[in-house]
Amino acid sequence: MTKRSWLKDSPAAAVLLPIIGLAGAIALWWLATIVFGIESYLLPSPRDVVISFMDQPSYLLTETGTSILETVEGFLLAIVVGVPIALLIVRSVLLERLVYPLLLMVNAIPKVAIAPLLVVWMGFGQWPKVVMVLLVCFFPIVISTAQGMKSTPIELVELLRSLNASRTQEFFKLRLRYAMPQMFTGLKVAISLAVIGSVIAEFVGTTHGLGYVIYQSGASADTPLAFAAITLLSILSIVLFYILVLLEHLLLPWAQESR
Amino acid sequence: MTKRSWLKDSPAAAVLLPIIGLAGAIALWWLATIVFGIESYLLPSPRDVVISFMDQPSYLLTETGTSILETVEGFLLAIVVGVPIALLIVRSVLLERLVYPLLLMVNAIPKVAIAPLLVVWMGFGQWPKVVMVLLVCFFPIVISTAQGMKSTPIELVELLRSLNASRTQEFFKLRLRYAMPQMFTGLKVAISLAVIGSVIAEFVGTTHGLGYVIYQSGASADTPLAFAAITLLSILSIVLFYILVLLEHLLLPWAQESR
Amino acid sequence: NNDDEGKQADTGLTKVSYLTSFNTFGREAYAYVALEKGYFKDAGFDVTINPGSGTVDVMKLVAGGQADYGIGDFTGAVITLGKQKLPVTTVGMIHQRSLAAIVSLEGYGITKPQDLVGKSVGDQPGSTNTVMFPVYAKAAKIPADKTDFIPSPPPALPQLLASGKVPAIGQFVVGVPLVEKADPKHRKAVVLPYGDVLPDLYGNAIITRTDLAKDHPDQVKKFTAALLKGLQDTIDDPAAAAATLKKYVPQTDVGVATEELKLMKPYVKPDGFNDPLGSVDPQRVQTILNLLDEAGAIKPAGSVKAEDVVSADLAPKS
Amino acid sequence: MIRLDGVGQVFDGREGQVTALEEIDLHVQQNEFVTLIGRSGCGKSTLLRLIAGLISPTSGTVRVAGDPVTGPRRDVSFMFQRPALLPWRSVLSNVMLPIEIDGGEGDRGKAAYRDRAHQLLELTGLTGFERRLPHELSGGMQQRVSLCRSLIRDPQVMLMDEPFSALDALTRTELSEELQRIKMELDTTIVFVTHSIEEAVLLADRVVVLTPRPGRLREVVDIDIPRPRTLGQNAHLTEVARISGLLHGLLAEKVAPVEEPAPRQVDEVRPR
Amino acid sequence: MIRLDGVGQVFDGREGQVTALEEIDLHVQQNEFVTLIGRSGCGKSTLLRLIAGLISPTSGTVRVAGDPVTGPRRDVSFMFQRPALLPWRSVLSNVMLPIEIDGGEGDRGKAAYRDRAHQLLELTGLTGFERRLPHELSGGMQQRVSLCRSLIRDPQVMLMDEPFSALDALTRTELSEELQRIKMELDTTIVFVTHSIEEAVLLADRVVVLTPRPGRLREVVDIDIPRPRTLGQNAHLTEVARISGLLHGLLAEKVAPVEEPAPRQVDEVRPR
Ligand SMILES: Nc1ncnc2c1ncn2[C@@H]1O[C@H](COP(=O)(O)OP(=O)(O)OP(=O)(O)O)[C@@H](O)[C@H]1O
Ligand SMILES: Nc1ncnc2c1ncn2[C@@H]1O[C@H](COP(=O)(O)OP(=O)(O)OP(=O)(O)O)[C@@H](O)[C@H]1O
Ligand SMILES: [Mg+2]
Ligand SMILES: [Mg+2]
Repeated sequence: MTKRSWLKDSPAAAVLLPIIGLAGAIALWWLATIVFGIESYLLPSPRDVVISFMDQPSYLLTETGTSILETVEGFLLAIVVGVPIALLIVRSVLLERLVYPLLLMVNAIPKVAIAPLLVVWMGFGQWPKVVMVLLVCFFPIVISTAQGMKSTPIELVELLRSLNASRTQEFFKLRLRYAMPQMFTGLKVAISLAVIGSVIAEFVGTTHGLGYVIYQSGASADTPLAFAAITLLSILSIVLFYILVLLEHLLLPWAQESR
Repeated sequence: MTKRSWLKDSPAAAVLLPIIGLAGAIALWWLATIVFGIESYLLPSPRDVVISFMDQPSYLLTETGTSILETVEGFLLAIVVGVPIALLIVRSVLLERLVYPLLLMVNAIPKVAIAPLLVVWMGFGQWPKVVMVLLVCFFPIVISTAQGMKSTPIELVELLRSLNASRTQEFFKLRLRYAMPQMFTGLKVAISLAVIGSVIAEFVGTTHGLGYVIYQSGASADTPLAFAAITLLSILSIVLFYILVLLEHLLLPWAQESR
Repeated sequence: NNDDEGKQADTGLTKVSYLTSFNTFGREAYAYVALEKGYFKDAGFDVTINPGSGTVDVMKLVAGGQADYGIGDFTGAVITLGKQKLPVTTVGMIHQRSLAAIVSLEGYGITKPQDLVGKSVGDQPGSTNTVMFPVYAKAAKIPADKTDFIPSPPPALPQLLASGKVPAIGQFVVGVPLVEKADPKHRKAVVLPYGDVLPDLYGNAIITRTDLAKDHPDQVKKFTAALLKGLQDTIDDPAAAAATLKKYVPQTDVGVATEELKLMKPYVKPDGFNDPLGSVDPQRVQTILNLLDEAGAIKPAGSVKAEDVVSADLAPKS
Repeated sequence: MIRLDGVGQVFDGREGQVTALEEIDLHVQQNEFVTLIGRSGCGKSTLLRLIAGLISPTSGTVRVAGDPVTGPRRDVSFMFQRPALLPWRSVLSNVMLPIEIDGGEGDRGKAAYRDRAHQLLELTGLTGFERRLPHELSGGMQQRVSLCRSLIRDPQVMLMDEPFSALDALTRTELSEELQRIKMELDTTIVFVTHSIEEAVLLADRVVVLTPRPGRLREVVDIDIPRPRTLGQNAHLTEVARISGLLHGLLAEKVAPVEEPAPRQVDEVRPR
Repeated sequence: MIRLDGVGQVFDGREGQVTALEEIDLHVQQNEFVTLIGRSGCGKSTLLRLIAGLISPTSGTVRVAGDPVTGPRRDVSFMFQRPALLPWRSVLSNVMLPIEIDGGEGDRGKAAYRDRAHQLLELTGLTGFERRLPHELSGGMQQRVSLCRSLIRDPQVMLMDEPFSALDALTRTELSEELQRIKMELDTTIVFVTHSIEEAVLLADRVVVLTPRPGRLREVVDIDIPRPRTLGQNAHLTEVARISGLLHGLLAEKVAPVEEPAPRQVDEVRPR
């Protein structure tokens, strides 16, 4: 009982246990490379990866910065684009019926396949990267926001109606706010996708960002460098995820209790 | 009122409207290629795409078959792997704390980057493709199943406990069943990802599947063929999605009403 | 969508964007050398270098106006133009001989073209090596359909070869150092260059838009000259060129890059080649077209004319 | 104050038409307290929604203060079974919601309403809780906030749809007493739906009994027990009990007890 | 049948310890009907859970049929406020759930229980609904299914935690009458928690009143109104009303009416 609740409640456990988990996984990985004598070009050991990182830390961090920028820009853009679409979907059955399969279809397109096309269309600047991130992550945002708005309890909707609230008020004072917890679920799914989107975009037509590093190092058979970049990406992704978790706690204190 | 409810309720509208939506989108696309005089190597018109498909329909359908097979195999495998992981997560806070960041991390890895590695590790057979599909789509399955099991109402859990049910009974007679609607939400997200996963995997080390067709046609400047394949993929993805919707309706009649 | 020729920066330099043929390997160093040494600036250009991702993509990007100049394999360009009339032309050669080759490692039992029969070769779909293989097979007198090409992404090729997943890969000659570096057992590479049996093939060419070539021939000539000057410096001092590249692309392995550039030299300026760097021989272009016609790589045969693919008058001449 | 003439309401359900109400004639005086009882599904909520202008009748007319009802009115407030508080708003800002929705009161007006809100919160014993979020309150306190909210616009008419049914017996009695006090102070007209016969009798000047399928007026019973009435140890108890018994009989009349209607499927809620 | 001696229960809440129950001594006879009333949060549910063996007391002992309680028992059944039906199971299979959980009855045993289930469904007027899913039933019918489920094992003791509080007045009365009939037929001992004083009086042989913070026994009141009792137009009404008034007074004693406890935060539910 006491042990259980320590694991459950102490903030130290909430931070320590995940770290222990990660450390354990890294140890296993290391062990595997040693026990099976795996060559580093097949699967570099954690040590190779760290060495590879220490070789040029500032370079790698700069490229991480580039990727972060694209990810965050595209992610914000996806919110800006996705929420109004969700609004439209919720507002009218007609629009939902018309638009939904289109959304599904766009979502179904393998984004890697169109990365080169985006460059052909939009050139070498930041745009194709940001747009790729947008494309990759706007779907879950739209769906979860729409779902959240639709699940607004009928009693609250009736309340606003009985107060003779306008449609706009209904949406902005009620539905959008109500949808926020579900929206955050969508955002948390979207953020990992956003990171991956930036990587895919950086495979093509740029010399910056972790995606480029991965592609380039793959091409020059530098697997440890590729893994260093992948590791940085994973860390980036996890950090962004937990930033969202934090934001959720701060912005939606009322939501945590009504789970 | 009558019009609204027709849009909402008639089964004809449920089928017709999405089709109208798609048709409208295709018309817009067509119009754009004509009005702006876009070259087909930049953006082929729907007509080019259809011609390209009619050129070799049986070949393209065969390749679609290959992709379907990989997608479905990987998807089923993801369920087989994901559900037990979700069980473990729900069963113990300790395990959840340990495992969750790992899952996040695996999810954060850009799968495109490791597609070549999978081939290097596992050769040219079906395996790397199936594993890729698995990797790409198991995360949403795990998360949604776990979330569903956790959201089992306390009163039902207490009921089973008051009947002195064993842990196993609690999981299989109650939680897993209760989680199924949420699990389906996860499956619906996962299926699009699974399709994309098979494409990514087919970029590497195979001469079959729609992914290969896209890669190959991209490399030989046959953009209409690439779009034909992408279109097939989108259709495939939508069809699989609606199969899941149908399954959900058939398997979970009780879930539809309690939305 | 091509108003770039008018784009004058404050400095009075013409803004120009340039695409490497594929990524930023050592073999692409010459553009960076020309940039670093100010050759472009002296010629009145402000050049941005972007990494390309293969001949076809480069052609599309140039045709679509996203880049003004790009590097792509000449043969690949010809075949692509046979399929799709993109508004691009070539205005000079980087490599006087083709770098395309099949590469294997010692111990895989491949030492001559005949050994390829019944083997599989890993290569990027649509690469020059894949596309030209029938032509090569014909010249080497082996059956073209007895060798399987397994599509693999370029980054994975060295690992696939090293791990023995495939006994051979399509690779440019200059890629050999990379292949050897990727092999943890440090085996020597076995190289079967296409140029051995097809001496007429060119390697990479400078690609630009047709209208740019037509409307601003002087500008094109000046750019080509500056780029080739960088190429000259590069083959004269590969180590320095590799170091320059490292400046722009930090994760360059200078050793490998130097090695690549040394290997590249005889292809840029073969023994007994005394014309200026980059020059084009219309005679050879016609030979190549004939070869491709015969091999069925251009359909219908004869549909591509020399003037469709080269603007010979813009290339450097002796 | 409220006048219904030959009001009927037919819904287009998924399985054909449902006649929810038929031929309802009802006249509620200014400052009268009318309670509405009837089996589940007999149309009580529908009746309130008609008066509130949330739906319009398929036949007959509904008037409030002499004017035909065409939509929600500022001087009619609605209170629901569940508190229906916006979970992200503090108590005070939940109470102020109707004012915010009205908008254009100007700053002076808003300040005046804020004072009124504090006054109402004090009246209902919520002083000190203004900044709390709803989930930090008990059910009874939440329902009090909801009551304050429905009073903030000084409504002429209050429509209450089972407002206390989710509360425990004691809290319920307390709030009932409070409601009677407020009503006397503010001179409002109240139509109150309840499941509890006892509550109906305790509160009402008149009790209206509806019968189901289709919903019709079965009986209107005048209650002339003197106010204030309570359930404590006093004389009203037996009076209330007697009338309750009577109403009980009325309700239980010719009712097939086995099959009750399944809960109405709430349509996916969508904006108009 | 049930015997509590000096039972106390202290919870480790997030903000320190909460004493839910203190020094409870209670003896319930075989075939006795005891109802439990008290303010929200006074420990009624906790007391039932202790008897059910869902939690064990921090002090004192709980005995059922003479044996100290260590966990849930086959002969003790628990019925909750909400029907708690598994939504994917038909009515019949919901009723059979306890038997299924027990497992090892062998096929013959199961068939016997199936007959028993049909019998119970008939008793509660649910014949013909065996194959329906819960969402196809009304709230009252669902609660009847839940009642059948809690009777399927022929329990010696039935613990009921506000089983009828979500139902409307009439359905509630009907089920109350049914429960009395079943109890007389089956000879079970019942401990019944309710929010409604009236219901407590109507059903009980003895009413137990708990006071909150910490939960203690305030009073045990014997009800000697003859059975069967109903709320219809008959003589029990005034009797029930009198006792109700008394209990009302007991409950309202020294209660600060303003702050009630916020609803208990239900922990994320996890398996043991
Ligand atoms: N929007 C609607 N569409 C179709 N039928 C409706 C609608 N609203 C109500 N009904 C039907 O009208 C009848 C009366 O419903 P109403 O909600 O007014 O009953 P009620 O007396 O308030 O019931 P309860 O006591 O359960 O709240 C019911 O049969 C219900 O199914
Ligand atoms: N698991 C628990 N952890 C901490 N505190 C608890 C727990 N269970 C109950 N409590 C506390 O014990 C007290 C009694 O709770 P209990 O649920 O028994 O009250 P109750 O009389 O059933 O209330 P209600 O009428 O609202 O159902 C409350 O203060 C509650 O907050
Ligand atoms: Mg109602
Ligand atoms: Mg309780």
